[in-house]
Amino acid sequence: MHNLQLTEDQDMVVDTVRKLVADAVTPKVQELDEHRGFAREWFDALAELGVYGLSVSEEKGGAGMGMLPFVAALESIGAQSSSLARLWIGQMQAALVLEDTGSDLLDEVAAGDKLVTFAGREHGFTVAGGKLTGKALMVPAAMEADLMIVAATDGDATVLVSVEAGACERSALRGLGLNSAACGAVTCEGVAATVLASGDDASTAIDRAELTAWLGVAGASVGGAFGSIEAAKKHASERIAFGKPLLVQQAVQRKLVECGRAVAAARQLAWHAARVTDLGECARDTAMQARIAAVDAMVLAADESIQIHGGFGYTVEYHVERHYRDGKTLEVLDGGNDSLRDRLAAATFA
Amino acid sequence: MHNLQLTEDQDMVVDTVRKLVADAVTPKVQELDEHRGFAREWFDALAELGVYGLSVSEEKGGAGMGMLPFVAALESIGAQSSSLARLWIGQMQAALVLEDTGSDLLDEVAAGDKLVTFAGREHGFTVAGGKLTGKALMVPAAMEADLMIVAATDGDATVLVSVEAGACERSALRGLGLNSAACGAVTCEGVAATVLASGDDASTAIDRAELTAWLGVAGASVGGAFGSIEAAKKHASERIAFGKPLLVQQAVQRKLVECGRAVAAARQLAWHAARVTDLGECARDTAMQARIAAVDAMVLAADESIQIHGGFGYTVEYHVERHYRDGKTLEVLDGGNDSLRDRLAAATFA
Amino acid sequence: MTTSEVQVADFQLSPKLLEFQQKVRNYAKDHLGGAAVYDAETEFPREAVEVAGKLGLLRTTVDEEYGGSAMGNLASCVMLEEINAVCVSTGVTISVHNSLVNSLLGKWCSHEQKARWFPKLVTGEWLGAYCLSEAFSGSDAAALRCTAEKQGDHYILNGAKLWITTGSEAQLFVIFARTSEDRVKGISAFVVEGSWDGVSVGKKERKLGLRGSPTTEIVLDNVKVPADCLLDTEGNGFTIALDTLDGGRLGIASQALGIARAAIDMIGEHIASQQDKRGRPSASQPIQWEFADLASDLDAYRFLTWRAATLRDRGIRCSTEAAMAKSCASRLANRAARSAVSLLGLAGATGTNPAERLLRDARITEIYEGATDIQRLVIARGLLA
Amino acid sequence: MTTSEVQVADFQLSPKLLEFQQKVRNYAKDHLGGAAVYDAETEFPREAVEVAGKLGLLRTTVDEEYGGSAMGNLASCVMLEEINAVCVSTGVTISVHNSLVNSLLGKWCSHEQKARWFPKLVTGEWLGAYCLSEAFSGSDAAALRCTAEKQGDHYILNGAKLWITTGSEAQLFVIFARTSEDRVKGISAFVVEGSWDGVSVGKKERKLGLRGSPTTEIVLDNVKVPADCLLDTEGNGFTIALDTLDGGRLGIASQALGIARAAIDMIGEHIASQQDKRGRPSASQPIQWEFADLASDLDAYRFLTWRAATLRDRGIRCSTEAAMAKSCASRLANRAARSAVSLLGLAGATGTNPAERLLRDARITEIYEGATDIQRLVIARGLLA
Repeated sequence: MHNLQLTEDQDMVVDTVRKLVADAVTPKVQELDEHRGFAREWFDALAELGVYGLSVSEEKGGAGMGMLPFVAALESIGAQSSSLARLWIGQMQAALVLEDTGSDLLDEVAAGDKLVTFAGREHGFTVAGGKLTGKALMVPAAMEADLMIVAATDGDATVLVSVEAGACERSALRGLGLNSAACGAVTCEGVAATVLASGDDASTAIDRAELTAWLGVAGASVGGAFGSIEAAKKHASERIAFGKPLLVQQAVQRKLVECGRAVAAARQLAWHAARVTDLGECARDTAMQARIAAVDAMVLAADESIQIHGGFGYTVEYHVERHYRDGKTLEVLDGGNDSLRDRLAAATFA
Repeated sequence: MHNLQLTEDQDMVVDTVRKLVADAVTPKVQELDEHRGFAREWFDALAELGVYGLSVSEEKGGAGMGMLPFVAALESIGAQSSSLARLWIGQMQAALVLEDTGSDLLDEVAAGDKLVTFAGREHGFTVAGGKLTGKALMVPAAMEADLMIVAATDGDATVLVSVEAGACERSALRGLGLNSAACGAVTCEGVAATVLASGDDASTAIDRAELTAWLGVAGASVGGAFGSIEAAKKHASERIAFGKPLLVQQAVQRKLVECGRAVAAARQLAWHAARVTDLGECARDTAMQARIAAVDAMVLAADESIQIHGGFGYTVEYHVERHYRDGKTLEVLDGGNDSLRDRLAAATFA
Repeated sequence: MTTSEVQVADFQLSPKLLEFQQKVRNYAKDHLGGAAVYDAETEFPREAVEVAGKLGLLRTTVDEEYGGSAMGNLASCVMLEEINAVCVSTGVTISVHNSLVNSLLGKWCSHEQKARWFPKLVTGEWLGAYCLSEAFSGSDAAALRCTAEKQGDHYILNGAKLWITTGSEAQLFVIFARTSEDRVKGISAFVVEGSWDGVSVGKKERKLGLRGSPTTEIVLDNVKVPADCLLDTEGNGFTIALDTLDGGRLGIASQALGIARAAIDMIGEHIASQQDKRGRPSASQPIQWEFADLASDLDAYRFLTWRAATLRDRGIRCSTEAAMAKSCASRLANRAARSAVSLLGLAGATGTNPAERLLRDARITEIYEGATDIQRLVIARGLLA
Repeated sequence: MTTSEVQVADFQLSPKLLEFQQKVRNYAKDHLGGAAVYDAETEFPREAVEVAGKLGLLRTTVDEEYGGSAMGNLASCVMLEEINAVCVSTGVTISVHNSLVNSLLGKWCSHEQKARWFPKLVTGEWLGAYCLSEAFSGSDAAALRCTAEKQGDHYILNGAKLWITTGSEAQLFVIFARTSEDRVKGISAFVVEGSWDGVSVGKKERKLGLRGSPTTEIVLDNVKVPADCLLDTEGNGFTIALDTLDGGRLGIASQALGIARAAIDMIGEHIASQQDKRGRPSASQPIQWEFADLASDLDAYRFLTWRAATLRDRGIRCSTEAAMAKSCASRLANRAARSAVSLLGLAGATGTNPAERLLRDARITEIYEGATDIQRLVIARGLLA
């Protein structure tokens, strides 16, 4: 990993997270995923590292380090557990909108004392008389969250509200991926909601949450792609076919080169978008591009890695089938890459 | 164009080149291409701007600005004329190997007083007793160059030599693209050669020439892709079909979004590789990735742009068929993207 | 025309079609060697087309009653693949003549009209051109502006048609013009002869490829067209145009198959020529994959094309199937040609090698006679109707 | 078995096959509704397979003399597409039973051997498993290490076979084992019954998809196999294995077509369901394109599959054609399933919707019975030979 663009402090954060992943996440990730166990322990470990306030400004009690180390650190998490990556992304979305809206919940969330999830515009929730109504087909962390922050509309106005997750009807999902992220379907029928912001303030905060998700998913997916590529390299260097390690075959090398190229490009887009954001400029388009490119790269790399693994790749022990499922699941979250393409079009040709 | 990574000086160079392109290149590019006229006037205009020594170190009389402004400035040239871009790339390759080898030809080349072209390892030239022998199917600028610098082997040793272009047998090519770059096939049968370097020194210089071409072609192709996208946007906003401008069609927007995404990613790779190079570190792999990604993006964008133009796109007046031909021609130069993929594989799995 | 016997049994062409295929293959080998020259010199392959006429290749879609061979659409497809594998400029000339003009006249003309025009068309004495597009109506064909004003026993035609294949070489033009304001029902079809007053060839396009086939503007300046040159009934022109395009699309699908085949053959030869010092094949696996994928799709899309042609020969509507064939085959042609240039490297990009010409020629197949995106919408609507 | 009458005329199935197709479609509708449950519970679709046996779906590749219906490979392909469009776990069970085990026994067994095993196999009383792969030999099948040592009138088999479809549910195993050191000519094929001493089911794989179909290790521990359970001659096992795979690949190609069809249908329904407030279709053009491209390729690759099956039914070698069919169809299945998940969005990724199951099931089709890259090399070699 080239550290061209990270400061020493940022680098240290990334390094610390990487160590946590290696020590705590990697050894248990496959088993937890297979049994759909929730990644509470890892979530708490990240809380102990204090990273949930990483991108919150110093004046609001955060580390004030911007988005770049968030994106970079998510790479090492995504390489092992997209579920954990997604939990952090939700927590960071919550922390940043709470910062924007001046909520006093911020400290608890930044400390990881409350587990929060964010439900975006795509679910179409509505608020009337302080009550939240609507339905979300899938929300990561929904089953375990303490609090849910929801983008909604109240009449013609945009509002941002928080609700006690326990007050919503939640049902666990047997979904394609993110098995350790406690994904659930959420239905609210007039749940008491606290309005965090409305009108332009709400829109601004929701925009920030979206940007956070795009950047975060881009980082996590870049990591997922690297994870698949590394797994394939390892397998191909050990596996003998036709008298030689698979890795000496041009065919295998070519696949890995193409995957490596796709993820390298996605990563530069993601880092660029993070840097521009950290300079206080608008990077929404680049962030959307980065998310699409990174998720596509992750799915491609997982797909090719499965193929390089052959029959092994179709079994759960070799990790790459998980990356494949998780990549496709990341793809459809936050409105999904297909609708992001439409949003990019709208942004470009408005 | 986001100037996040350019210094003021660098920005000025890019700006000056952009103005030259708008004033001198754009108005004549289609006609010159159609009649296969050589871009001498533009080459000389670039010489007057003094950019041929842009990346040569200050101590050797250059501007010492590194590769980044070279790559960035090539974008605006590539958006109009891949032929001119390729001429600059050849000249820059020559200047940098002359710098490396301490040749006194450097000043004339950096000033643009001599037009030079570079023939790389892929042609397999050989030297014996100071005479150059071999054949290159296509060398840009070959028909008009004063001097040709050639990567060759002398027995087992790598050598870098220069020959008078006039002493070689040259025949003009009716090729797919780069019509204004005076491409030619070159045959040498025992042409007197001046040895610029041999052994490790030669290898180092040739490596630098290769890197220069990869970065340069990446920049030019990013520009070519932007050129195609801009042409499509312009046409689609003016052309009415089914009662509305083409550009309001989702279909057209989606194509442009996908092209834009591909070129944005390629550009970040190219700039990253240039920045790393300018820090004095090795960026060969990233540069190869950038070249492949950028040329692919250029061909994709030209292809889609032709499609968006419909019948107009198939005619020479709308520029995009030129970008399509030029993109495919850039692709096969410098050994070609296909062999670059093999080189990337070799570099990664050696 | 309908062909009642089974023409494709168990994915094999009937013996009659196999024999015809061989005949055309011989024609292509013997008479289309000038393809590179037609391209380089933007020269119409006049002699090659004349020979095609003598060999009966310009009458496959005409009934025997009018001098045709009534071989039908499938035979035309088989023929066009062979011709286009060697010379695309000749191929498009014959495709337009057969699949658009002759097919249209055969279906929509009266006996008297057929007896008048077919004798010259089936021999190639006359070549036909199909004039639908205008400067402001490409994919949106119904937006055409060319006018036909009825005056007694004739119509006065005014306007300009754009991108007309064989424009400067044809003697007979099928012209779509507006007889009333109604967007769709205001369009009528006419036959106009090139020798008539007021018909002239306008701007000739300079193109990426297909350079041996003249693509021109046809200008109509107060052209007096006898009423008996109206095809079918007034106002039915758009129906005629669209119906004809199904057949035309099969012609272009076959053209694309021919181009794809030529490109794939070049890649195959390149692989076969790459040997190590001990004479063993040394082409890289990725190149072999690409070759295998392209060759598989060639077979697959040929079947799509033949299926649609068979339906049309049986008088069954095949808009969806023809759109599938054209959309898939034309994309394959471009993919194959691009791969050929990539894999052949420098050699592939120089004019001494057919790869770069295939790449340039292929590009039009995704554009004319209905661009790919239009085909896709036709397919989606057809399947979900 | 060879089928002499024309089975596909002008791209239409014969009336007999159309009728059979409808019968299987009814079976799938009536008996395979548990597909989601088999997947979620990793439960073998025992009842569904039993019904298939009763309906005669487990004997299509067996001669009538031995209780088969001798319908052949094309009929099997038609059947397998219908079944796999609804339940892939049932589909692979039937594919392996018919396309690998029954086909192999029909071609390489003596009359006595056939008379012994077929009566149980054609009814489904016994299910068959094909045991080629081992832990250290996947694509490189000839590297297998399982041994068969001749001792008097029997062989002693030792070793372990991996990734055996239907492993824990089958009663009859075709085992490839090494009778000598020679890499290729040292391999022989045997029938081993599951009830024999020393045959046991080892590790059961936990898989991405195909979860209703048990994939297990089969452990052979000093299994005493009578010499009359050797198939064909000693040392001919690798030939048998490869020959059989041509048929197996057609089965998997058909499975892939079924998966692709199911996914494409879902996308079509999604498009049809998207309407604006005035009831007009509102699906975006890019989604319609994707649907059109996938649907076109489905038709195209079905023809590739049927072509290869027809050749095989006629006794003509079809390695290249079968490889084309499997390579193209399996990639399409994955592409279609991925698109379905993408286009259906959140709904596509939840287990209440078949899209995510199709995506997981589809992935194996590019891997088993010859991975895609192997198919590509087979195609390239076949075409350039």
